Amino acid sequence: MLWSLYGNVLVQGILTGLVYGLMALGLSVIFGVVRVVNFAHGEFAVVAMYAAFVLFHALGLDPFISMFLIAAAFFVLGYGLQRTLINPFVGRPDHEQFILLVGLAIMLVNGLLMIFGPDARHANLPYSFDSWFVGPIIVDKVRAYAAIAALAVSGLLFGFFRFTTTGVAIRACADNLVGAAVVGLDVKKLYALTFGLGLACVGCAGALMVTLTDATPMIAPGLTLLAFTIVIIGGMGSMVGALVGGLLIGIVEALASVVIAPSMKSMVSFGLLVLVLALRPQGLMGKRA
Amino acid sequence: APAVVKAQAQTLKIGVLLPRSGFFAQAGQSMHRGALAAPAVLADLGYKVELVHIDTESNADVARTQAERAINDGCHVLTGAFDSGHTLAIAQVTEQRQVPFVINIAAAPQITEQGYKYLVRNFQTGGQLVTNGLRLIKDVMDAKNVKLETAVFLHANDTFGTAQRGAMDAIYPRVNLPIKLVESIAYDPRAQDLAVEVTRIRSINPDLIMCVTRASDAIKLVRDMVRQRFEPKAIISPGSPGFYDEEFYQALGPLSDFVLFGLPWVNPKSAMSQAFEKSFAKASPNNRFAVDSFNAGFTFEALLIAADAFKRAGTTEGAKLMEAVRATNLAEHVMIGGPIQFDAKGQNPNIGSALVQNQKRVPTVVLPKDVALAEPVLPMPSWQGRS
Amino acid sequence: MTALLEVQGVTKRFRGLTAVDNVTMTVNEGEIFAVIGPNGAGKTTLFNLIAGVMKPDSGSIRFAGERADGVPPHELCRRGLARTFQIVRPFPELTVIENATIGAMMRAPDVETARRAADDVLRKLDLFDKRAAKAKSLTLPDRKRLECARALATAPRLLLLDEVMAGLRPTEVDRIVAILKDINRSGVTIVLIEHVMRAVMTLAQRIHVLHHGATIAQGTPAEVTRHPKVLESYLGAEAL
Amino acid sequence: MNLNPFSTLARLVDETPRRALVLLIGLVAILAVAPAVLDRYLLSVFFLIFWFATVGQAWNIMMGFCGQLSLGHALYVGLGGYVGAILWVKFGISPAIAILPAMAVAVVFGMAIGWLGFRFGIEGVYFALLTIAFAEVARIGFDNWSFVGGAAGFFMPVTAGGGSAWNLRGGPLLFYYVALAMMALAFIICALLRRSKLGLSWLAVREDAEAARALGINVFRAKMAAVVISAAMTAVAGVCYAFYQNNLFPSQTFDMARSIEVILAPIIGGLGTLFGPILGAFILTPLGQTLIALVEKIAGRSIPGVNLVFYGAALMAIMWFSPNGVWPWLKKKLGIPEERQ
Amino acid sequence: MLLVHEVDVFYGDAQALDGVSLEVPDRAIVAIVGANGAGKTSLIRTIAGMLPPASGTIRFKDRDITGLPSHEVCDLGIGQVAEGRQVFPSLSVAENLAMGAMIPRAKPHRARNLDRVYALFPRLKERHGQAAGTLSGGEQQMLAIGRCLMGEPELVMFDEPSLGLAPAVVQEVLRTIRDLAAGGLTCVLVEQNVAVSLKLASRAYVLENGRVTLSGTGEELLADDGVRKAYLGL
Ligand SMILES: Nc1ncnc2c1ncn2[C@@H]1O[C@H](COP(=O)(O)OP(=O)(O)OP(=O)(O)O)[C@@H](O)[C@H]1O
Ligand SMILES: Nc1ncnc2c1ncn2[C@@H]1O[C@H](COP(=O)(O)OP(=O)(O)OP(=O)(O)O)[C@@H](O)[C@H]1O
Ligand SMILES: CC(C)C[C@H](N)C(=O)O
Ligand SMILES: [Mg+2]
Ligand SMILES: [Mg+2]
Repeated sequence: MLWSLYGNVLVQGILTGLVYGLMALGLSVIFGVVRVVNFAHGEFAVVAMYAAFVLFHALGLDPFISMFLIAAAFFVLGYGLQRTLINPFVGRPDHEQFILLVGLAIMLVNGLLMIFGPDARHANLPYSFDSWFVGPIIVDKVRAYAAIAALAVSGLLFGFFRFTTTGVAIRACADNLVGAAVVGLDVKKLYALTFGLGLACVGCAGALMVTLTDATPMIAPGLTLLAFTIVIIGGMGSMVGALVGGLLIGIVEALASVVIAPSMKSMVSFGLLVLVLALRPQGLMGKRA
Repeated sequence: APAVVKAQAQTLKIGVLLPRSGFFAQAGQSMHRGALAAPAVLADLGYKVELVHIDTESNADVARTQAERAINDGCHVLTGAFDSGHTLAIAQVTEQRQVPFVINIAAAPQITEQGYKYLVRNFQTGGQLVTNGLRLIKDVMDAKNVKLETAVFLHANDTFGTAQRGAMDAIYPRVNLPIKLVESIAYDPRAQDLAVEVTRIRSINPDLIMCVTRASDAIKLVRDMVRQRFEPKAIISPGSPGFYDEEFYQALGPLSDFVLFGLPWVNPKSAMSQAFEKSFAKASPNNRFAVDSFNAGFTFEALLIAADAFKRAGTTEGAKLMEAVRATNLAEHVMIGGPIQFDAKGQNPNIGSALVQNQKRVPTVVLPKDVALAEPVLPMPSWQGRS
Repeated sequence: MTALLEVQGVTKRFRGLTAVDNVTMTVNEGEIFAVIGPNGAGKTTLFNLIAGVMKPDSGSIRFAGERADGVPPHELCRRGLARTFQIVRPFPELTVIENATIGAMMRAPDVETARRAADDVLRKLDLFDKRAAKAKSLTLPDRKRLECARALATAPRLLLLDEVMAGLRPTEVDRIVAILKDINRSGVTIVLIEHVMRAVMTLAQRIHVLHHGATIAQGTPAEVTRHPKVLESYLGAEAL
Repeated sequence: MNLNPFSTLARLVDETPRRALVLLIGLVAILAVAPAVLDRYLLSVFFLIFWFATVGQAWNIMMGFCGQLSLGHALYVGLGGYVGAILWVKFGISPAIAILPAMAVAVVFGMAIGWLGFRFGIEGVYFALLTIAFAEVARIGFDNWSFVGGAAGFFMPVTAGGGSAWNLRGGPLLFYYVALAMMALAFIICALLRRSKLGLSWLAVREDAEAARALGINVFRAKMAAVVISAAMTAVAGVCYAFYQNNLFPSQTFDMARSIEVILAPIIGGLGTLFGPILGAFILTPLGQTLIALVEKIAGRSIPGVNLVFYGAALMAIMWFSPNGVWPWLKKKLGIPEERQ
Repeated sequence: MLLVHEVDVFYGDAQALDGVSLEVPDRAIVAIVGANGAGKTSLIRTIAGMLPPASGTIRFKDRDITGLPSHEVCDLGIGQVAEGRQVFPSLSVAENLAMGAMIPRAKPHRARNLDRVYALFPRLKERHGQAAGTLSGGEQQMLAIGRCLMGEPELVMFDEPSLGLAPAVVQEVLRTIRDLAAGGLTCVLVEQNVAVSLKLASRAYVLENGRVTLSGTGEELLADDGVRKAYLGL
């Protein structure tokens, strides 16, 4: 009985953690390359949730499909944002970026409130409530799909960075900015591409999340904080780190709910954060500075 | 110099401070719809009021400064504010400026225990909510002759949820419910889902889940229960929001049916509430009255209390007006319960609770019998095969 | 003469690379000592070890008779060891006087005294007129002198100068040479890293030559310049 | 620090640029008599301005002077507030005395954060996250700590009209002056610190920690001092706030949103400057209030959220056009020189 | 081929270049010598479009390239072997080389150039899968040169290619440069190793404090007393 409880909780933690990991991946990619800390990250995730919600209700598009559209749109959005708004702030002190993006975050949250109102929104798929029962383990269908999709998208992104020359060029920028300029890489364009990719990740993650949980404008700051926690635990700029961090947070929070108390679970993840900062400040997968 | 109150004003100007954006926006906008529908009804009843709608942004600082501004702008009475913290922030102002403050919704018992002289509350305290909620659980078990042997209490670990937990801990042992309370679980109100919590409850497998949730949490709770095929005999809230909000019905469809909640509720058989319903339909054609009736109803009553006091006092002068507010005795009103009256602390002790059940996506009063519109369904039918 | 600084068999490795390789040297109280060597020979690293920025992997360092390896830089500074950075690091947003005052603060009871001490040092280094300018707006020669001034303001017994003359015009080099001599006369021992041989030759009483982290020669300027290894590896890459 | 406060104060006056001084004295004089014409609404707005200026000033010590980005100052606000409130409600201790233990508790937490952060070389965004983590842990801790009411909140009995000023029991006028005094005091403390040895070490650490170390500055100690002083000042403001609101809720006092609110003013005003936090508070609080009223006027009955959209846009615009903050820009406009030496 | 005219460059308020003019003829090796911080690197970065000049003009093959962004300058055929090598440490050798050929002019000739580079530096071929950060200093310098050649440059600016290399390796690197020049590549060579670079160069400039103080053929400067004193320690 007890182990089936732990087993179930563990499975939930892993599946949810992967989706969070995908969201955090976007943040990590942007930070790792552009060195801009996207303090409006959770807000973008919520915008994506609403986008998926709208596409679902207006066109009947399953978020697992509309996620591609949203990712594309977010890519364009990210590209444009970086080119116009963010670029002048590259290389500027953290606090200046912070205010800029906090301003943006406030606008996004309240814009969503004006347009959609405060009610929680959700995409109810025909299989939203289905589950598989594997022995004593229950696996939610959507949660599993979302986790698989998150893994697939992350895999695509890894592939992009490993095997395409543009991907390698972006890594090159992150690795050595002077070197990138020396060989004639168009750094601004690659930055914009990166920001676009980062937002595309959030876009996908948001679309997936709307199948799991409900969108309200107010959850955004919490998601931003969550993404930051994950990324710092995993290692800022490390892509594997983001997924590992997401998994870890998912698992740790889930187990903490059972072992300690549900109301204390985020305390445990902050505890983990502090521990990581003290013992391995570059994050679990981060490179030593 | 502070605005000199024109003592012989013809209409009563009421500042309605509600959290229409920010954290409590969902409830705030629901209450706001009540405020929008109120003036027409009050006019028909011969009351003259002018409302000033103010958004507290779910921020105590804003609530407080805007309360000051509202009084500056000539508001004679304030009403609001849903969250107990914001309510108290406003109470600081009204107390000092000697302007009556009629609380529409806020449950923290301390509000009427701290000695404020310029506020009254036409809402149940947390303790009353729990007491009435538990009594209704007993009633429905008797009425349907269903035995519920074990229960788990699940509550959000936020201001309201924790207050209710406290009340529960104090009251439950005294009410002699024949249900064993196996465990009380507090969940993180900022959590994205309640899957783990449900898994844990499922492993306990109680007959009854009692819960104190917030609007969007109730969805998560039910959704994860369905996904895990966990079917307790009953889900009953002893007095909390969540199960009656539009988003709950939208998100869950047929799965939103048959949960029960014991709350003060609109009396469907009162003439005034029927008039209010009509006005509401006109003012907010896209919203269902049944769904908003809790928030809207109490907001309406707060305005009614103020308007009535003004009529009796014949002045907008704070102290006199407050005197009249305290002397309120309104037999005819919209919510279930006895006449609206206030005790020495400013608390209305006569508010009744109803047991409401979602039936066909409509919150339907099922107990007490005299106001019920339908029979309660218990135990809860399986999640499967609903329509 | 007493030894002020004793470096005993010090080695420092970075991953695979041995940046400083078993270096032993002694600097006497009151002398001007130079460390030379090609780019990347390990000179700056040696300074970092002496100044406490890094810890040697093996070997020991003693300053004024006390153990100095593993002692943090601020503590060494208190004991009388000051250094400049090869890549100048003034506090860019602060004014020249603030920069120097910060240097003087350690020995001063209050800011006012520190400021007066700083003024003296600035005068000595011809920076007094620019005292109100922000450090980031200075030209390179000024910044190099500010770097010196700041180190000097700590009233050190031993001054470590990392290429303070690099990039200066011959006239400016001469000016600094004169200033350094002056400082040395007032009792400050100086160790300098320098590529500008003209300055090294006129200033240094003894020279230590590093190459690939290791000592290849040691002695008076005259001895060192005649040393075949030095000629080959440093001066005489001409032999191509 | 062996400062003779009077001579230092005299020198401070002496060294502050003439126009800035005139501006300052004028401002203080006007604010001191202003309540004669201010209505209660404006008094309450000014309270917020002063309060945010004070906390902003305290935060500025850490970030503006010492370069350590804290995004968790709500922690110190909350700790100060809770200590003050608990001592008053449960033991009847006046807030005038309670500020000492309030500061002490905040300092202990500040030192814990500082020790972790600075010993292990955690910097920038990482340090910021560490501070957030502490604030959040405190929030959750207080949420679950039933002795002080947990998440249900901690309530202080109301004594409207009665009570003495010493116990911070009074109306907005009292709080207006208390907050004004806090703001003025915070300004003077910061001005003195800025010119002290400690202050100069902070600047050195902010600019280049490595170089500072080489000049004999104990960087760890300097950073610790910044956290400690900043935490203590913030805790005092926290006590004041608790008595102003008469109740405390962990979800509000320790909220991340509050931490963010606190740092807006000093950055918008001008990071690392003495006038920045004040100017920032004088811009942002009224801006928020004006937008509420303005949107209400223009849009008839207000649409929830519009004013905040504009507020966010304003933040972005200010950063866009004046990334160093408004004060450095204004200073140039007013012809105030950098600093007289 | 390259004409720099009266260029001023600032870092913030500090001036790094002050009215610098110079000329690089086709197929020549031009040396620029000067002490640390004289502005040599700044000059190269300005030509490469990485630093905006405050005034002055830069022409390449009769085209005004002043103020063009660096990737466009690169695409015109101005390559650079930067100070400190600037390889991408976590990328493999092959990936590093691929990055050299990202500019449009080089893309079509990628395979051919890669063969050439591997022929020039067989060591790189052996190490193609290794992360560049783990290469030895000399290997990294080879990689930097190879990466630059991947971009089909007509003019290559070398910034202290011998920095931090063992004498034997220095010789090898310098020999490579000489061979490349002999093969028709125009070279700008910045070296602290003054004696060597002057010997290689057909024309040389002395930079001091951001100003050109002396210019002439390599031999002329090598014979100049001031130069001998200041830079050769003789
Ligand atoms: N922190 C470090 N990590 C890794 N390698 C380092 C580090 N510091 C120095 N090195 C390496 O150690 C070697 C010696 O460097 P150092 O700076 O001591 O040389 P130097 O003699 O001062 O040269 P220069 O004359 O160019 O200043 C170089 O190869 C350098 O790259
Ligand atoms: N990013 C920068 N910011 C500010 N000043 C700089 C910057 N880069 C270089 N400088 C300054 O500009 C001047 C010229 O530097 P540059 O690097 O061009 O010299 P260099 O001749 O290449 O020196 P080296 O021989 O050391 O490589 C120096 O004073 C240097 O300190
Ligand atoms: C019943 C609830 C709507 C009460 C409200 N949330 C409060 O804080 O008191
Ligand atoms: Mg060096
Ligand atoms: Mg250079």
